[in-house]
Amino acid sequence: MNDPTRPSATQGRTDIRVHEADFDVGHEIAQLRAGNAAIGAVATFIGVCRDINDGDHVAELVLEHYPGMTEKALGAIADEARGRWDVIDILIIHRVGRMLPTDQIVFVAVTSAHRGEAFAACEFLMDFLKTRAPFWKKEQTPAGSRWVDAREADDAAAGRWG
Amino acid sequence: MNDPTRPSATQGRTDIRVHEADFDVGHEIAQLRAGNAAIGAVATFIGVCRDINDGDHVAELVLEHYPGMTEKALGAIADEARGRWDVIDILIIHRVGRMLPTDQIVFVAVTSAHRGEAFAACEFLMDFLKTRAPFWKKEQTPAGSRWVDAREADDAAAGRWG
Amino acid sequence: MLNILYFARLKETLGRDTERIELPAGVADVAALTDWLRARGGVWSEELAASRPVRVAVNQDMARHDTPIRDGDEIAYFPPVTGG
Amino acid sequence: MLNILYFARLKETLGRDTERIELPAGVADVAALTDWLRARGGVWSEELAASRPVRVAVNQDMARHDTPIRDGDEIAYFPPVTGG
Repeated sequence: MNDPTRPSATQGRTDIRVHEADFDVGHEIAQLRAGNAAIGAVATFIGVCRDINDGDHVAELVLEHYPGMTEKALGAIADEARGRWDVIDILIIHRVGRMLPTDQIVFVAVTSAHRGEAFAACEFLMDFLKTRAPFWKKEQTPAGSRWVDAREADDAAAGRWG
Repeated sequence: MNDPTRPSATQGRTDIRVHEADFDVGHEIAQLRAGNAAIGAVATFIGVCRDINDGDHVAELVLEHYPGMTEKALGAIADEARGRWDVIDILIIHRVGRMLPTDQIVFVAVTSAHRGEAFAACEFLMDFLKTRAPFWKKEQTPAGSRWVDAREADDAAAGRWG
Repeated sequence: MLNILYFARLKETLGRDTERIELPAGVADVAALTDWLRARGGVWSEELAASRPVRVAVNQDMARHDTPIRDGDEIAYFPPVTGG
Repeated sequence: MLNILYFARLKETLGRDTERIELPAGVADVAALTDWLRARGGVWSEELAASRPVRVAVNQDMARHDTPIRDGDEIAYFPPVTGG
Protein backbone atom coordinates (compact mmCIF):
# COMPACT_ATOMS: atom_id res chain seq x y z
CA MET A 1 0.00 0.00 0.00
CA ASN A 2 1.27 3.50 -0.80
CA ASP A 3 2.06 5.89 1.99
CA PRO A 4 -1.17 7.90 2.21
CA THR A 5 0.66 10.94 3.55
CA ARG A 6 2.72 11.48 0.43
CA PRO A 7 0.66 11.19 -2.74
CA SER A 8 2.16 12.17 -6.07
CA ALA A 9 0.13 13.41 -9.03
CA THR A 10 0.49 10.19 -11.00
CA GLN A 11 0.78 7.59 -8.21
CA GLY A 12 -1.81 9.05 -5.88
CA ARG A 13 -2.77 7.26 -2.71
CA THR A 14 -4.62 4.25 -1.41
CA ASP A 15 -7.13 5.12 1.29
CA ILE A 16 -9.12 2.42 3.07
CA ARG A 17 -11.69 3.12 5.77
CA VAL A 18 -14.06 0.84 7.69
CA HIS A 19 -16.46 2.52 10.10
CA GLU A 20 -20.07 2.86 11.21
CA ALA A 21 -20.53 6.48 10.10
CA ASP A 22 -22.11 7.39 6.78
CA PHE A 23 -20.01 9.14 4.12
CA ASP A 24 -20.49 11.97 1.61
CA VAL A 25 -19.57 10.74 -1.89
CA GLY A 26 -19.47 14.26 -3.35
CA HIS A 27 -16.98 15.34 -0.70
CA GLU A 28 -14.88 12.19 -1.14
CA ILE A 29 -14.70 12.57 -4.92
CA ALA A 30 -13.74 16.24 -4.58
CA GLN A 31 -10.98 15.37 -2.08
CA LEU A 32 -9.65 12.64 -4.33
CA ARG A 33 -9.50 14.89 -7.40
CA ALA A 34 -8.39 18.06 -5.60
CA GLY A 35 -6.02 19.91 -7.88
CA ASN A 36 -4.60 16.81 -9.57
CA ALA A 37 -4.52 17.63 -13.29
CA ALA A 38 -3.07 14.19 -14.11
CA ILE A 39 -6.50 12.65 -13.46
CA GLY A 40 -8.61 12.20 -16.60
CA ALA A 41 -11.05 9.60 -15.31
CA VAL A 42 -12.89 8.89 -12.06
CA ALA A 43 -14.88 5.65 -11.80
CA THR A 44 -16.94 5.14 -8.68
CA PHE A 45 -19.34 2.60 -7.24
CA ILE A 46 -21.81 2.94 -4.39
CA GLY A 47 -23.41 -0.17 -2.88
CA VAL A 48 -26.78 0.64 -1.35
CA CYS A 49 -29.08 -1.20 1.09
CA ARG A 50 -32.22 -2.32 -0.80
CA ASP A 51 -35.62 -2.94 0.79
CA ILE A 52 -35.95 -6.35 -0.84
CA ASN A 53 -33.65 -9.39 -1.12
CA ASP A 54 -34.46 -12.87 -2.41
CA GLY A 55 -38.07 -11.75 -2.65
CA ASP A 56 -38.43 -10.75 0.99
CA HIS A 57 -38.86 -7.30 2.46
CA VAL A 58 -35.74 -6.16 4.31
CA ALA A 59 -36.36 -3.75 7.20
CA GLU A 60 -32.75 -3.37 8.21
CA LEU A 61 -29.29 -4.78 7.71
CA VAL A 62 -26.51 -5.34 10.23
CA LEU A 63 -22.98 -5.62 8.88
CA GLU A 64 -20.45 -7.48 10.96
CA HIS A 65 -16.75 -7.58 10.13
CA TYR A 66 -13.40 -8.89 11.36
CA PRO A 67 -11.53 -5.81 12.61
CA GLY A 68 -7.92 -5.87 11.52
CA MET A 69 -8.32 -8.53 8.85
CA THR A 70 -10.82 -6.31 7.01
CA GLU A 71 -8.32 -3.51 6.49
CA LYS A 72 -5.57 -6.02 5.66
CA ALA A 73 -7.74 -7.78 3.06
CA LEU A 74 -8.89 -4.52 1.46
CA GLY A 75 -5.28 -3.29 1.33
CA ALA A 76 -4.21 -6.49 -0.42
CA ILE A 77 -7.06 -6.15 -2.95
CA ALA A 78 -6.06 -2.53 -3.64
CA ASP A 79 -2.42 -3.56 -4.10
CA GLU A 80 -3.50 -6.25 -6.54
CA ALA A 81 -5.52 -3.69 -8.53
CA ARG A 82 -2.48 -1.39 -8.68
CA GLY A 83 -0.40 -4.28 -9.99
CA ARG A 84 -2.90 -4.88 -12.81
CA TRP A 85 -3.84 -1.35 -13.89
CA ASP A 86 -2.18 2.03 -14.09
CA VAL A 87 -4.40 3.84 -11.60
CA ILE A 88 -3.73 7.00 -9.60
CA ASP A 89 -5.94 6.90 -6.46
CA ILE A 90 -7.92 4.13 -4.81
CA LEU A 91 -10.48 4.90 -2.13
CA ILE A 92 -12.51 2.21 -0.39
CA ILE A 93 -15.02 3.06 2.35
CA HIS A 94 -17.07 0.25 3.88
CA ARG A 95 -19.61 0.80 6.61
CA VAL A 96 -20.34 -1.68 9.40
CA GLY A 97 -23.17 -1.83 11.93
CA ARG A 98 -26.85 -1.14 11.41
CA MET A 99 -28.21 0.15 8.07
CA LEU A 100 -31.65 0.87 6.62
CA PRO A 101 -32.93 0.63 3.03
CA THR A 102 -31.47 3.45 0.86
CA ASP A 103 -28.46 3.74 3.20
CA GLN A 104 -25.04 3.65 1.58
CA ILE A 105 -22.98 0.55 2.46
CA VAL A 106 -19.80 0.72 0.41
CA PHE A 107 -18.00 3.23 -1.79
CA VAL A 108 -15.15 2.50 -4.18
CA ALA A 109 -13.52 5.25 -6.24
CA VAL A 110 -10.61 4.93 -8.65
CA THR A 111 -8.86 7.74 -10.49
CA SER A 112 -6.66 7.25 -13.53
CA ALA A 113 -5.41 9.08 -16.60
CA HIS A 114 -7.78 7.08 -18.83
CA ARG A 115 -11.23 5.62 -18.40
CA GLY A 116 -10.54 1.97 -19.27
CA GLU A 117 -8.16 1.49 -16.34
CA ALA A 118 -10.43 3.35 -13.90
CA PHE A 119 -13.50 1.26 -14.85
CA ALA A 120 -11.64 -2.06 -14.75
CA ALA A 121 -9.94 -1.41 -11.42
CA CYS A 122 -13.18 -0.17 -9.82
CA GLU A 123 -15.16 -3.24 -10.87
CA PHE A 124 -12.29 -5.56 -9.90
CA LEU A 125 -12.14 -3.98 -6.44
CA MET A 126 -15.88 -4.51 -5.91
CA ASP A 127 -15.77 -8.12 -7.18
CA PHE A 128 -12.86 -9.01 -4.90
CA LEU A 129 -14.23 -7.08 -1.93
CA LYS A 130 -17.42 -9.15 -2.26
CA THR A 131 -15.54 -12.46 -2.10
CA ARG A 132 -12.37 -11.79 -0.08
CA ALA A 133 -13.07 -9.14 2.56
CA PRO A 134 -14.47 -10.43 5.89
CA PHE A 135 -17.88 -8.74 6.05
CA TRP A 136 -21.14 -10.52 6.82
CA LYS A 137 -24.67 -9.20 6.33
CA LYS A 138 -27.61 -10.06 8.57
CA GLU A 139 -31.05 -9.01 7.34
CA GLN A 140 -34.14 -8.24 9.38
CA THR A 141 -37.19 -9.54 7.45
CA PRO A 142 -40.85 -10.10 8.46
CA ALA A 143 -39.90 -13.76 9.16
CA GLY A 144 -37.12 -12.73 11.53
CA SER A 145 -33.41 -12.11 11.12
CA ARG A 146 -31.24 -14.17 8.80
CA TRP A 147 -27.63 -14.24 7.69
CA VAL A 148 -27.27 -13.50 3.99
CA ASP A 149 -25.84 -16.45 2.05
CA ALA A 150 -22.86 -15.93 -0.22
CA ARG A 151 -23.91 -15.74 -3.87
CA GLU A 152 -22.44 -17.97 -6.53
CA ALA A 153 -22.73 -14.99 -8.88
CA ASP A 154 -20.17 -13.16 -6.74
CA ASP A 155 -17.68 -16.01 -6.96
CA ALA A 156 -18.24 -16.10 -10.72
CA ALA A 157 -17.69 -12.34 -10.96
CA ALA A 158 -14.41 -12.57 -9.04
CA GLY A 159 -13.37 -15.63 -11.07
CA ARG A 160 -13.58 -13.66 -14.34
CA TRP A 161 -10.44 -11.71 -13.50
CA GLY A 162 -8.22 -14.82 -13.77
CA MET B 1 -36.34 7.27 -23.90
CA ASN B 2 -38.49 7.06 -20.77
CA ASP B 3 -40.68 9.97 -19.80
CA PRO B 4 -38.49 11.80 -17.28
CA THR B 5 -41.52 13.20 -15.49
CA ARG B 6 -42.85 9.82 -14.36
CA PRO B 7 -40.11 7.63 -12.94
CA SER B 8 -41.03 4.38 -11.20
CA ALA B 9 -38.89 2.71 -8.54
CA THR B 10 -37.65 -0.05 -10.81
CA GLN B 11 -37.72 1.66 -14.23
CA GLY B 12 -36.41 5.03 -13.13
CA ARG B 13 -35.69 7.76 -15.64
CA THR B 14 -33.30 8.73 -18.39
CA ASP B 15 -31.95 12.26 -17.95
CA ILE B 16 -29.66 13.81 -20.56
CA ARG B 17 -28.20 17.29 -20.28
CA VAL B 18 -25.74 19.21 -22.45
CA HIS B 19 -24.69 22.64 -21.22
CA GLU B 20 -21.77 24.94 -20.43
CA ALA B 21 -22.30 25.07 -16.67
CA ASP B 22 -20.37 22.86 -14.28
CA PHE B 23 -22.24 20.21 -12.26
CA ASP B 24 -22.14 18.88 -8.70
CA VAL B 25 -21.74 15.08 -8.78
CA GLY B 26 -22.64 14.67 -5.11
CA HIS B 27 -25.91 16.51 -5.67
CA GLU B 28 -26.68 14.58 -8.86
CA ILE B 29 -26.07 11.20 -7.22
CA ALA B 30 -28.24 12.17 -4.24
CA GLN B 31 -31.07 13.28 -6.58
CA LEU B 32 -30.83 10.05 -8.56
CA ARG B 33 -30.98 7.83 -5.47
CA ALA B 34 -33.48 9.94 -3.52
CA GLY B 35 -35.72 7.58 -1.60
CA ASN B 36 -35.58 4.75 -4.15
CA ALA B 37 -35.05 1.58 -2.08
CA ALA B 38 -35.02 -0.58 -5.25
CA ILE B 39 -31.53 0.75 -6.05
CA GLY B 40 -28.71 -1.50 -4.84
CA ALA B 41 -25.92 -0.21 -7.05
CA VAL B 42 -24.78 3.15 -8.42
CA ALA B 43 -21.94 3.18 -10.95
CA THR B 44 -20.63 6.55 -12.04
CA PHE B 45 -17.94 7.98 -14.28
CA ILE B 46 -16.49 11.47 -14.40
CA GLY B 47 -14.35 12.52 -17.35
CA VAL B 48 -11.91 15.27 -16.37
CA CYS B 49 -9.78 17.76 -18.35
CA ARG B 50 -6.10 16.80 -17.94
CA ASP B 51 -3.17 19.21 -18.25
CA ILE B 52 -1.33 16.94 -20.67
CA ASN B 53 -2.34 15.10 -23.86
CA ASP B 54 -0.13 13.27 -26.35
CA GLY B 55 2.86 14.58 -24.39
CA ASP B 56 1.96 18.26 -24.71
CA HIS B 57 0.84 20.64 -22.01
CA VAL B 58 -2.82 21.57 -22.39
CA ALA B 59 -3.75 25.04 -21.10
CA GLU B 60 -7.42 24.84 -22.00
CA LEU B 61 -9.97 22.85 -23.90
CA VAL B 62 -12.92 24.03 -25.97
CA LEU B 63 -15.72 21.55 -26.56
CA GLU B 64 -17.91 22.09 -29.61
CA HIS B 65 -21.05 20.06 -30.26
CA TYR B 66 -23.95 19.70 -32.69
CA PRO B 67 -26.99 21.01 -30.79
CA GLY B 68 -30.01 18.79 -31.30
CA MET B 69 -28.11 15.81 -32.66
CA THR B 70 -26.13 15.58 -29.42
CA GLU B 71 -29.22 15.02 -27.29
CA LYS B 72 -30.68 12.68 -29.91
CA ALA B 73 -27.49 10.59 -30.08
CA LEU B 74 -27.16 10.41 -26.29
CA GLY B 75 -30.82 9.40 -25.99
CA ALA B 76 -30.30 6.61 -28.51
CA ILE B 77 -27.21 5.38 -26.63
CA ALA B 78 -29.18 5.39 -23.35
CA ASP B 79 -32.05 3.47 -24.99
CA GLU B 80 -29.56 0.91 -26.28
CA ALA B 81 -28.10 0.47 -22.78
CA ARG B 82 -31.62 -0.07 -21.38
CA GLY B 83 -32.22 -2.72 -23.99
CA ARG B 84 -29.08 -4.58 -22.96
CA TRP B 85 -29.14 -4.30 -19.16
CA ASP B 86 -31.74 -4.12 -16.43
CA VAL B 87 -30.94 -0.65 -15.16
CA ILE B 88 -33.09 1.79 -13.19
CA ASP B 89 -31.78 5.32 -13.88
CA ILE B 90 -29.44 6.74 -16.50
CA LEU B 91 -28.01 10.23 -16.13
CA ILE B 92 -25.67 11.77 -18.71
CA ILE B 93 -24.32 15.30 -18.31
CA HIS B 94 -21.88 16.63 -20.90
CA ARG B 95 -20.40 20.08 -20.78
CA VAL B 96 -19.58 22.19 -23.82
CA GLY B 97 -17.54 25.38 -24.20
CA ARG B 98 -14.29 26.34 -22.51
CA MET B 99 -12.69 24.12 -19.83
CA LEU B 100 -9.45 24.19 -17.85
CA PRO B 101 -7.36 21.30 -16.48
CA THR B 102 -9.09 19.60 -13.50
CA ASP B 103 -12.51 20.77 -14.80
CA GLN B 104 -15.21 18.14 -15.12
CA ILE B 105 -16.25 17.42 -18.73
CA VAL B 106 -18.73 14.54 -18.59
CA PHE B 107 -20.67 12.62 -15.97
CA VAL B 108 -22.46 9.31 -16.47
CA ALA B 109 -24.37 7.64 -13.62
CA VAL B 110 -26.34 4.40 -13.76
CA THR B 111 -28.44 2.91 -10.98
CA SER B 112 -29.55 -0.70 -10.85
CA ALA B 113 -30.57 -3.41 -8.41
CA HIS B 114 -27.22 -5.17 -8.86
CA ARG B 115 -23.68 -4.01 -9.51
CA GLY B 116 -22.90 -6.02 -12.65
CA GLU B 117 -25.57 -4.29 -14.69
CA ALA B 118 -24.71 -0.83 -13.35
CA PHE B 119 -21.00 -1.22 -14.16
CA ALA B 120 -21.60 -2.65 -17.64
CA ALA B 121 -24.16 -0.03 -18.64
CA CYS B 122 -22.01 2.84 -17.32
CA GLU B 123 -18.92 1.72 -19.25
CA PHE B 124 -21.00 1.02 -22.37
CA LEU B 125 -22.49 4.52 -22.23
CA MET B 126 -19.03 6.11 -22.00
CA ASP B 127 -17.62 3.96 -24.82
CA PHE B 128 -20.51 4.81 -27.13
CA LEU B 129 -20.63 8.45 -26.12
CA LYS B 130 -16.94 8.67 -27.11
CA THR B 131 -17.58 7.30 -30.60
CA ARG B 132 -21.18 8.24 -31.48
CA ALA B 133 -22.06 11.56 -29.85
CA PRO B 134 -21.16 14.70 -31.86
CA PHE B 135 -18.66 16.45 -29.59
CA TRP B 136 -15.25 17.76 -30.69
CA LYS B 137 -12.38 18.86 -28.49
CA LYS B 138 -9.93 21.63 -29.38
CA GLU B 139 -6.86 21.96 -27.17
CA GLN B 140 -4.79 25.04 -26.48
CA THR B 141 -1.11 24.00 -26.25
CA PRO B 142 2.18 25.99 -26.23
CA ALA B 143 2.36 25.31 -30.01
CA GLY B 144 -1.10 26.79 -30.58
CA SER B 145 -4.56 25.33 -30.77
CA ARG B 146 -5.31 21.95 -32.31
CA TRP B 147 -8.32 19.72 -32.83
CA VAL B 148 -8.01 16.46 -30.92
CA ASP B 149 -7.86 13.45 -33.24
CA ALA B 150 -10.21 10.53 -32.66
CA ARG B 151 -8.44 7.65 -30.95
CA GLU B 152 -8.39 4.15 -32.37
CA ALA B 153 -8.55 2.94 -28.76
CA ASP B 154 -12.01 4.48 -28.49
CA ASP B 155 -13.27 2.68 -31.57
CA ALA B 156 -11.82 -0.55 -30.17
CA ALA B 157 -13.52 0.06 -26.82
CA ALA B 158 -16.89 0.62 -28.49
CA GLY B 159 -16.34 -2.36 -30.78
CA ARG B 160 -16.02 -4.71 -27.80
CA TRP B 161 -19.75 -4.50 -27.10
CA GLY B 162 -20.65 -6.30 -30.35
CA MET C 1 -33.56 23.43 -50.03
CA LEU C 2 -30.88 21.61 -48.07
CA ASN C 3 -29.51 22.96 -44.82
CA ILE C 4 -25.83 21.95 -44.63
CA LEU C 5 -23.85 22.27 -41.38
CA TYR C 6 -20.09 22.00 -40.81
CA PHE C 7 -18.43 21.35 -37.48
CA ALA C 8 -15.02 21.47 -35.79
CA ARG C 9 -12.02 21.33 -38.16
CA LEU C 10 -14.26 21.29 -41.24
CA LYS C 11 -16.04 24.46 -40.15
CA GLU C 12 -12.67 26.24 -39.93
CA THR C 13 -11.08 24.96 -43.12
CA LEU C 14 -14.23 25.38 -45.22
CA GLY C 15 -14.79 28.82 -43.73
CA ARG C 16 -18.46 28.40 -42.88
CA ASP C 17 -20.64 26.70 -40.28
CA THR C 18 -23.82 26.54 -42.34
CA GLU C 19 -25.17 27.11 -45.80
CA ARG C 20 -28.53 26.69 -47.52
CA ILE C 21 -28.54 25.36 -51.08
CA GLU C 22 -31.11 24.15 -53.56
CA LEU C 23 -31.05 20.34 -53.76
CA PRO C 24 -28.63 19.90 -56.71
CA ALA C 25 -29.98 18.08 -59.74
CA GLY C 26 -29.18 14.40 -59.63
CA VAL C 27 -28.22 14.35 -55.94
CA ALA C 28 -30.17 11.58 -54.18
CA ASP C 29 -27.78 10.32 -51.53
CA VAL C 30 -24.85 11.31 -49.32
CA ALA C 31 -22.21 10.12 -51.78
CA ALA C 32 -23.69 12.31 -54.55
CA LEU C 33 -23.91 15.39 -52.34
CA THR C 34 -20.30 14.93 -51.20
CA ASP C 35 -19.21 14.63 -54.86
CA TRP C 36 -21.13 17.81 -55.67
CA LEU C 37 -19.47 19.73 -52.79
CA ARG C 38 -16.03 18.31 -53.68
CA ALA C 39 -16.49 19.65 -57.22
CA ARG C 40 -16.20 23.17 -55.79
CA GLY C 41 -12.44 22.46 -55.80
CA GLY C 42 -9.72 23.93 -53.56
CA VAL C 43 -10.25 23.20 -49.85
CA TRP C 44 -13.52 21.42 -50.73
CA SER C 45 -11.81 18.74 -52.76
CA GLU C 46 -9.05 18.48 -50.14
CA GLU C 47 -11.17 18.31 -47.01
CA LEU C 48 -13.86 16.06 -48.49
CA ALA C 49 -11.38 13.73 -50.26
CA ALA C 50 -12.39 10.09 -49.96
CA SER C 51 -9.18 9.45 -48.00
CA ARG C 52 -10.24 11.86 -45.24
CA PRO C 53 -12.16 10.51 -42.22
CA VAL C 54 -15.21 12.72 -42.76
CA ARG C 55 -18.48 11.77 -41.05
CA VAL C 56 -21.95 12.73 -42.30
CA ALA C 57 -25.26 12.99 -40.46
CA VAL C 58 -28.66 13.29 -42.16
CA ASN C 59 -31.39 14.85 -40.05
CA GLN C 60 -29.19 14.34 -36.98
CA ASP C 61 -28.64 10.61 -37.47
CA MET C 62 -25.28 9.20 -38.49
CA ALA C 63 -25.40 8.45 -42.22
CA ARG C 64 -23.59 6.25 -44.71
CA HIS C 65 -22.63 6.95 -48.33
CA ASP C 66 -25.88 5.43 -49.57
CA THR C 67 -28.17 7.22 -47.10
CA PRO C 68 -30.89 8.98 -49.18
CA ILE C 69 -31.10 12.78 -49.25
CA ARG C 70 -34.39 14.60 -49.86
CA ASP C 71 -35.41 18.22 -50.22
CA GLY C 72 -35.65 19.85 -46.79
CA ASP C 73 -33.08 17.61 -45.12
CA GLU C 74 -30.47 18.81 -42.63
CA ILE C 75 -27.05 17.44 -43.61
CA ALA C 76 -23.97 17.78 -41.38
CA TYR C 77 -20.29 17.20 -42.23
CA PHE C 78 -17.78 16.74 -39.42
CA PRO C 79 -14.61 14.90 -38.34
CA PRO C 80 -14.76 11.76 -36.18
CA VAL C 81 -16.11 12.72 -32.75
CA THR C 82 -13.87 13.26 -29.74
CA GLY C 83 -16.11 14.04 -26.77
CA GLY C 84 -16.31 12.64 -23.27
CA MET D 1 -1.78 -20.39 23.21
CA LEU D 2 -4.08 -19.99 20.22
CA ASN D 3 -6.57 -17.17 19.97
CA ILE D 4 -9.62 -18.47 18.10
CA LEU D 5 -12.30 -16.11 16.76
CA TYR D 6 -15.78 -16.93 15.41
CA PHE D 7 -17.87 -14.63 13.23
CA ALA D 8 -21.41 -14.21 11.93
CA ARG D 9 -23.55 -17.38 11.92
CA LEU D 10 -20.75 -19.44 13.51
CA LYS D 11 -20.45 -17.01 16.40
CA GLU D 12 -24.16 -17.47 17.13
CA THR D 13 -24.45 -21.23 16.73
CA LEU D 14 -21.20 -21.96 18.62
CA GLY D 15 -22.21 -19.50 21.34
CA ARG D 16 -18.93 -17.62 21.53
CA ASP D 17 -16.98 -15.01 19.60
CA THR D 18 -13.53 -15.85 20.93
CA GLU D 19 -11.66 -18.38 23.02
CA ARG D 20 -8.06 -18.93 24.04
CA ILE D 21 -6.77 -22.50 24.12
CA GLU D 22 -3.43 -24.23 24.51
CA LEU D 23 -2.15 -25.45 21.15
CA PRO D 24 -3.52 -29.03 21.21
CA ALA D 25 -0.95 -31.81 20.97
CA GLY D 26 -0.47 -32.97 17.38
CA VAL D 27 -2.22 -29.94 15.81
CA ALA D 28 0.07 -28.44 13.17
CA ASP D 29 -2.30 -27.16 10.51
CA VAL D 30 -5.84 -25.86 9.91
CA ALA D 31 -7.26 -29.30 9.08
CA ALA D 32 -6.00 -30.74 12.37
CA LEU D 33 -7.35 -27.85 14.43
CA THR D 34 -10.74 -28.14 12.75
CA ASP D 35 -10.78 -31.89 13.52
CA TRP D 36 -9.90 -31.12 17.13
CA LEU D 37 -12.75 -28.58 17.45
CA ARG D 38 -15.19 -30.90 15.66
CA ALA D 39 -14.37 -33.61 18.25
CA ARG D 40 -16.15 -31.45 20.83
CA GLY D 41 -19.32 -32.93 19.30
CA GLY D 42 -22.83 -31.39 19.18
CA VAL D 43 -22.99 -28.06 17.33
CA TRP D 44 -19.22 -28.23 16.82
CA SER D 45 -19.39 -31.36 14.71
CA GLU D 46 -22.44 -30.00 12.88
CA GLU D 47 -21.18 -26.49 12.12
CA LEU D 48 -17.63 -27.54 11.27
CA ALA D 49 -18.69 -30.57 9.20
CA ALA D 50 -16.61 -30.95 6.05
CA SER D 51 -19.79 -30.41 4.00
CA ARG D 52 -20.29 -26.92 5.45
CA PRO D 53 -18.80 -23.92 3.62
CA VAL D 54 -16.63 -22.78 6.55
CA ARG D 55 -13.74 -20.40 5.88
CA VAL D 56 -10.62 -20.13 8.03
CA ALA D 57 -8.11 -17.29 8.40
CA VAL D 58 -4.71 -17.62 10.09
CA ASN D 59 -3.26 -14.38 11.39
CA GLN D 60 -5.82 -12.47 9.31
CA ASP D 61 -4.95 -14.10 5.99
CA MET D 62 -7.31 -16.51 4.27
CA ALA D 63 -6.05 -20.03 4.96
CA ARG D 64 -6.38 -23.49 3.43
CA HIS D 65 -6.63 -26.90 5.10
CA ASP D 66 -2.86 -27.32 4.97
CA THR D 67 -1.96 -23.85 6.25
CA PRO D 68 0.41 -24.37 9.24
CA ILE D 69 -0.64 -23.34 12.73
CA ARG D 70 1.89 -22.34 15.39
CA ASP D 71 1.67 -21.36 19.03
CA GLY D 72 0.57 -17.73 19.34
CA ASP D 73 -1.45 -17.67 16.10
CA GLU D 74 -4.82 -15.96 15.68
CA ILE D 75 -7.25 -18.36 13.96
CA ALA D 76 -10.68 -17.27 12.74
CA TYR D 77 -13.62 -19.44 11.63
CA PHE D 78 -16.44 -17.85 9.61
CA PRO D 79 -18.98 -18.42 6.80
CA PRO D 80 -18.29 -17.24 3.22
CA VAL D 81 -18.19 -13.45 3.20
CA THR D 82 -21.15 -11.32 2.06
CA GLY D 83 -20.06 -7.67 2.25
CA GLY D 84 -20.24 -4.84 -0.23
